[in-house]
Amino acid sequence: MELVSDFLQYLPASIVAAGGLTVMMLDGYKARSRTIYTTTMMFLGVALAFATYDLFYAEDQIIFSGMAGAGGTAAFGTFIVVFGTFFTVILTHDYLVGVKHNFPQVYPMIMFCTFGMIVLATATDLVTVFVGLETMSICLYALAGILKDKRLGVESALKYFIMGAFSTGFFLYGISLLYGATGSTSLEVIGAYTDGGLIYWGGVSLLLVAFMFKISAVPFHMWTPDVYTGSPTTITAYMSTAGKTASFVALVLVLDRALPNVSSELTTMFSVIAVMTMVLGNVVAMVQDNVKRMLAYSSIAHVGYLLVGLAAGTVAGYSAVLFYLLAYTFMNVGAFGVVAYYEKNHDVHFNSVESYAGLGYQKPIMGVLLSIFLFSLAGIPISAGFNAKYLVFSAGIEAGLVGLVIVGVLASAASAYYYLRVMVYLYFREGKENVTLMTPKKVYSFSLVFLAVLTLYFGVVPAGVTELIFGFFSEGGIVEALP
Amino acid sequence: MVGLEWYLGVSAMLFVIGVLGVLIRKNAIVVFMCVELMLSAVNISLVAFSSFMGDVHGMILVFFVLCVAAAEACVGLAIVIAIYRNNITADISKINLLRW
Amino acid sequence: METFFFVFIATFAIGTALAMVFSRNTVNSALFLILHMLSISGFYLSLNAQFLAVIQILVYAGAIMVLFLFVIMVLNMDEDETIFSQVDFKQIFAFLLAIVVFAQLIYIGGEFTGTLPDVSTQEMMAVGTVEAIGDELFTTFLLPFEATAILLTAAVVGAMLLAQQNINVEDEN
Amino acid sequence: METLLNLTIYLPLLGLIGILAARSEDAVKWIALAATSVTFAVSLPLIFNFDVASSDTAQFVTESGSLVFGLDIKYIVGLDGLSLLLFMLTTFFGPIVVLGAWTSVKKHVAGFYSMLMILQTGSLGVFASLDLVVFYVFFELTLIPMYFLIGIWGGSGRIAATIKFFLYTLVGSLIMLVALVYVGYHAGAAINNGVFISDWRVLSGMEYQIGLVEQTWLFLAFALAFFIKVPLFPFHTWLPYAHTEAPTAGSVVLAAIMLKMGTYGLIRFCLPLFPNAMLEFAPYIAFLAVIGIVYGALVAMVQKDVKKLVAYSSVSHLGFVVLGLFALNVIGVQGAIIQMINHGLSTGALFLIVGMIYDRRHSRQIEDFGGITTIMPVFAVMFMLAAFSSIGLPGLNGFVGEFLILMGAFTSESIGNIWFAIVATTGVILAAIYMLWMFQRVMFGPVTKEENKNLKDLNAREIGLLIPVMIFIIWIGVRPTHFTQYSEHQVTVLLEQADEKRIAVIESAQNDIHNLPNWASKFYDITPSLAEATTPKTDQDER
Repeated sequence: MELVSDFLQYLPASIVAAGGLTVMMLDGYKARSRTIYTTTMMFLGVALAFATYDLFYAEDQIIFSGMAGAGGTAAFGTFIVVFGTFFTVILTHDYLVGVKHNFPQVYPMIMFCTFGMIVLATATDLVTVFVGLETMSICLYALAGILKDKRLGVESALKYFIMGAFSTGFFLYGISLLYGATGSTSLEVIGAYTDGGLIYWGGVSLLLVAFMFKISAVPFHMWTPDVYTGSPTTITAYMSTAGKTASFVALVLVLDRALPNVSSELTTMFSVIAVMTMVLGNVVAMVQDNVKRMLAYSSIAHVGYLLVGLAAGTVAGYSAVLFYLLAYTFMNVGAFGVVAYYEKNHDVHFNSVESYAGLGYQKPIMGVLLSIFLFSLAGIPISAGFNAKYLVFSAGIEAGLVGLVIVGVLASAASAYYYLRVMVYLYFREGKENVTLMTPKKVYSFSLVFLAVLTLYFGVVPAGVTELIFGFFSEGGIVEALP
Repeated sequence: MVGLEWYLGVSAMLFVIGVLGVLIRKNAIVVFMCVELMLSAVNISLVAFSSFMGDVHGMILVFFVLCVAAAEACVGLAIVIAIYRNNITADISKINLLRW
Repeated sequence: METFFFVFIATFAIGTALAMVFSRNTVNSALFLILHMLSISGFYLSLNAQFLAVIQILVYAGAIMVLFLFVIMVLNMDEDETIFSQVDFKQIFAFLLAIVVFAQLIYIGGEFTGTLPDVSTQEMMAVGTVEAIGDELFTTFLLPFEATAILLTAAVVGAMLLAQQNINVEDEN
Repeated sequence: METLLNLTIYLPLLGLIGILAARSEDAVKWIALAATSVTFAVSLPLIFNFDVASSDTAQFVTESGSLVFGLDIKYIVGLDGLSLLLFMLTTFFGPIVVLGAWTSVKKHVAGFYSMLMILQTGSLGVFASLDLVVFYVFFELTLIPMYFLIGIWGGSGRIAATIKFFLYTLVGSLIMLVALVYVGYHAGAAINNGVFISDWRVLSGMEYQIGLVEQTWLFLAFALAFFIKVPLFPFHTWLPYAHTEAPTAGSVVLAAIMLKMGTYGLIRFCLPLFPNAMLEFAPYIAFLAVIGIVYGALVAMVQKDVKKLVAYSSVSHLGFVVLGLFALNVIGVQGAIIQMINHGLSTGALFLIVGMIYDRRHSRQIEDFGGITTIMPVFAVMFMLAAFSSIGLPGLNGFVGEFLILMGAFTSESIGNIWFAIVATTGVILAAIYMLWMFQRVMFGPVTKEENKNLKDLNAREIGLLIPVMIFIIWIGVRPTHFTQYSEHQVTVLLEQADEKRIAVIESAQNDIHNLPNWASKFYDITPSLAEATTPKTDQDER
């Protein structure tokens, strides 16, 4: 009976997995691609509904005999992942049809990948973290290579695979050493271990290095720009939002549960990495002419901002990171969605910023949406991006990292330059050749509009969701101190 | 009686050989094999820990690592085949289309 | 006897690993890796992990390496490759990194202080059996186990996605 | 009344929805005009119901619950003596700007007016918000529409100009954000049980004081943002470009309203929060302001482009405002406040007038004109009034502001050197020279150019939009007390409070002098307090 209730707590993941298997079999029976897409959306819709329900009503508890959690951060991570997947699948379908690569296997892959992400985001045991991480990564390696008849596509898949597999080795070694030191793989037990010792520290550092690989923090970022540029645009959106969210939620959980005693000692390390990531990401993004590559470097820069929250190492910092992930999902899926739309109208490598000249006036709605998403990414109020940066930086200041925050703020100001550059081409320059954009599908533009509305909504009233997030970490603590 | 340190030492040595291989070899397939080497090196230390602590969890993790290794090999080899289809070599030092 | 066995296996494992990394022919590399995997299962046996020893031979040597060899043969990749033809920055870096990591790992391994619980040989024997592993695998580790099932399915679908040629792509609109 | 205030702020956004729904360009214009006019009409009861006697407390206040969980950030809007006039100026310029752009904007009309509407809401929000974070949000929000206004509808060098404008302002305000968050946490730890707080009414009160070291850095961070926005002398380089490249409506809003956000921020936030730093930095800043006054005037003199001339005259005039503010006495600050309004009216009018002639002639070069008076007499009268107001002719508004500021600067203790005021006075003379010289070259003399002979005089729309501005230019000049009365009480209270706070901070610093770094005790001239200085003495006496 316990098993049944465990599965009930784990419904979104189960539904996604079942959906993936169903879609896979539909493909086996040569179903039409339309049917496959519809079925995928149906399963994802149901999963999203349950994830939303869990987000608000599920209690924080441990299920599957300590292997996974439900409620709290787990529910939050699940929600972001399923939400991001839901919208990327809508965009992906349209995009892949546009570029004539709409393979039926893509949909089960995305579903399995989402399942892996959920497992990762809900894990409370290093074994689960490992399995979830690998499920996610292996699916992403394959998804990165969808454009397999393009040199760019397969090369990005190969690069991603080699880098990913390499970091998996370090990740495992870290787990192994931690296991040896503490005698368990459970995050709780590891968190209770206080003796230190070289094996323990070796394990912690290897584990964190592997995580830095997965979230693409400098100096472990070198795969990111290439992979993000070579992958299909909407899959890039998927990797950089849902994938990154899952890794980050897992990292926050590991820091919060497994390393509560040492997480404050990691502040210096995280600060250094954050500074490098923010500076390098932003500086290199400035010189990019390819919008997709620019967004890839900007996503590295955003990892830097997120690391400021981790460096703070406080409840406020971790909560800010979670809010940031939510906001980042809205705006980045949206931005990549519009980029994919522009790209789809031309050819697969239509991404240079010059080719955007004057596009803002054709299909003005898309131009406005891209502007909203880019302003939000740049952290201009009133957008979710601003609030996210505000929370992260204010957590940093509260933790006394004023210098780090000033670097972050300046980096963020620099980032405005390259986001604005896109808008300069969109609106301020005349297009050289006559480009006609086709009308986007209703569902495509509706989902983008919805994401933009959410971006603005969480820019204006973040109170509700911040309250929810703060509740995940603190029993008592800050909640009582509030007026 | 062979102590735990011996196993850990061998494991570390094998892991480093694997890392070295990944970094210096150019053929994609050999690089994959070196990754497999890294994984199996970790497996040794996991099993050693598990056995010396009398705790089964480490061995179960090894079981999962085996599965993951199999899955990685499956996808990795598919990627190599896709690369060959495009008439590109598997020499990863020549995969330089993407640069910053 | 036990020590002799260990030293033998260890030498064999390290030797084959080095041979794998440094052999110029891809096929030879793969064959050395198979030998290496066999020696690893020797370690498992000496650690009383019978189940894993068997799995190791079945999965690695039996399945994965055959796959590797198969692909190498199909793609006709068995040409020789020069490894040290030109010493570039990356290789020097690799060696330095490897030495650093190795020193670190040895240091960590050597420092292992006796936090181990007292485990009798009897108990050590009991850990690695099929019963013990199966028992835990299907109760405590149910979720990762199921996830692994999905993982393997996904890997197969992914391989299909990447390697299958001429998939029928329906044109919509 | 509270509802009315919120309505005023958000009515333009309602207009924005209407504009987006509108089908034809004419409809867009009329909706924009209606929205801004209604905004102005709705804002009128606010000034009539404003309680002058208690202008130091915010009126018509709306206060929400906490916006972000765990931080005491609230949506607080209200008007007090400092913000009332600027708020009214903003609503007043709404319909004028819309009318001014009526025929000159030809491409993407709906986009243009949408941007104006967002800009209007943003500016109103800046002046009405009483919470630091909400202020910051509105402050940044005004950047986006201005960015597009210059970038899309501007002149040939618009892209470089708009990016420069955006990045300059953004860098400044982001550094201010860090300081602002620091203040929030600092105040929270001091007076709000450790919970972040950013309510201006609490922070400006007596119970919250900031130590000298923190005050220095925080003041510099805040001031940098505001100085860039003003813009004060070394930070002014973005302004001429932005002004010259912006479309007429953009220049008007930029000059009349957005530049005031800088000076407004200085008086609203820097004065009550960092009184010590404000006092000690006053001479240096006055120095920069005076340089700005003279430099702006001299550069304006050699300009060949009328619009650039007006832009540089802005640098000069805003130097006066900053000088008045840092005089830190009632008369100077009052002068600065009224001069903000004056500069808005006169420079706004000048930009409108330059825009009108540009629409007809498609040139702004002084040498392209000459003898326009005979061809366009009504235009000449309007231009003359605006130019005289900008010069500061007695009887017009400019005189009142500049006179008060110079009075304040002469008697100021904070600036401490009468030479600043004397040099600043030359700014008035230089203003007369460059304005009148330009006026003479453009308006008088023979008509040399063929194209100028057929210019049409102002039409009813243009006269109609200039007349209200002219009325206020004369009204303020003749009866300045009608306007200065709104802020008088508050300025007095604010300065008194700042004095008290300053003394209290110095006292606590004296008692704690050992923890004060050397530079700080030197800069703020802190000597050990009497009690501490005398203790060793008495010891010696006893021996």
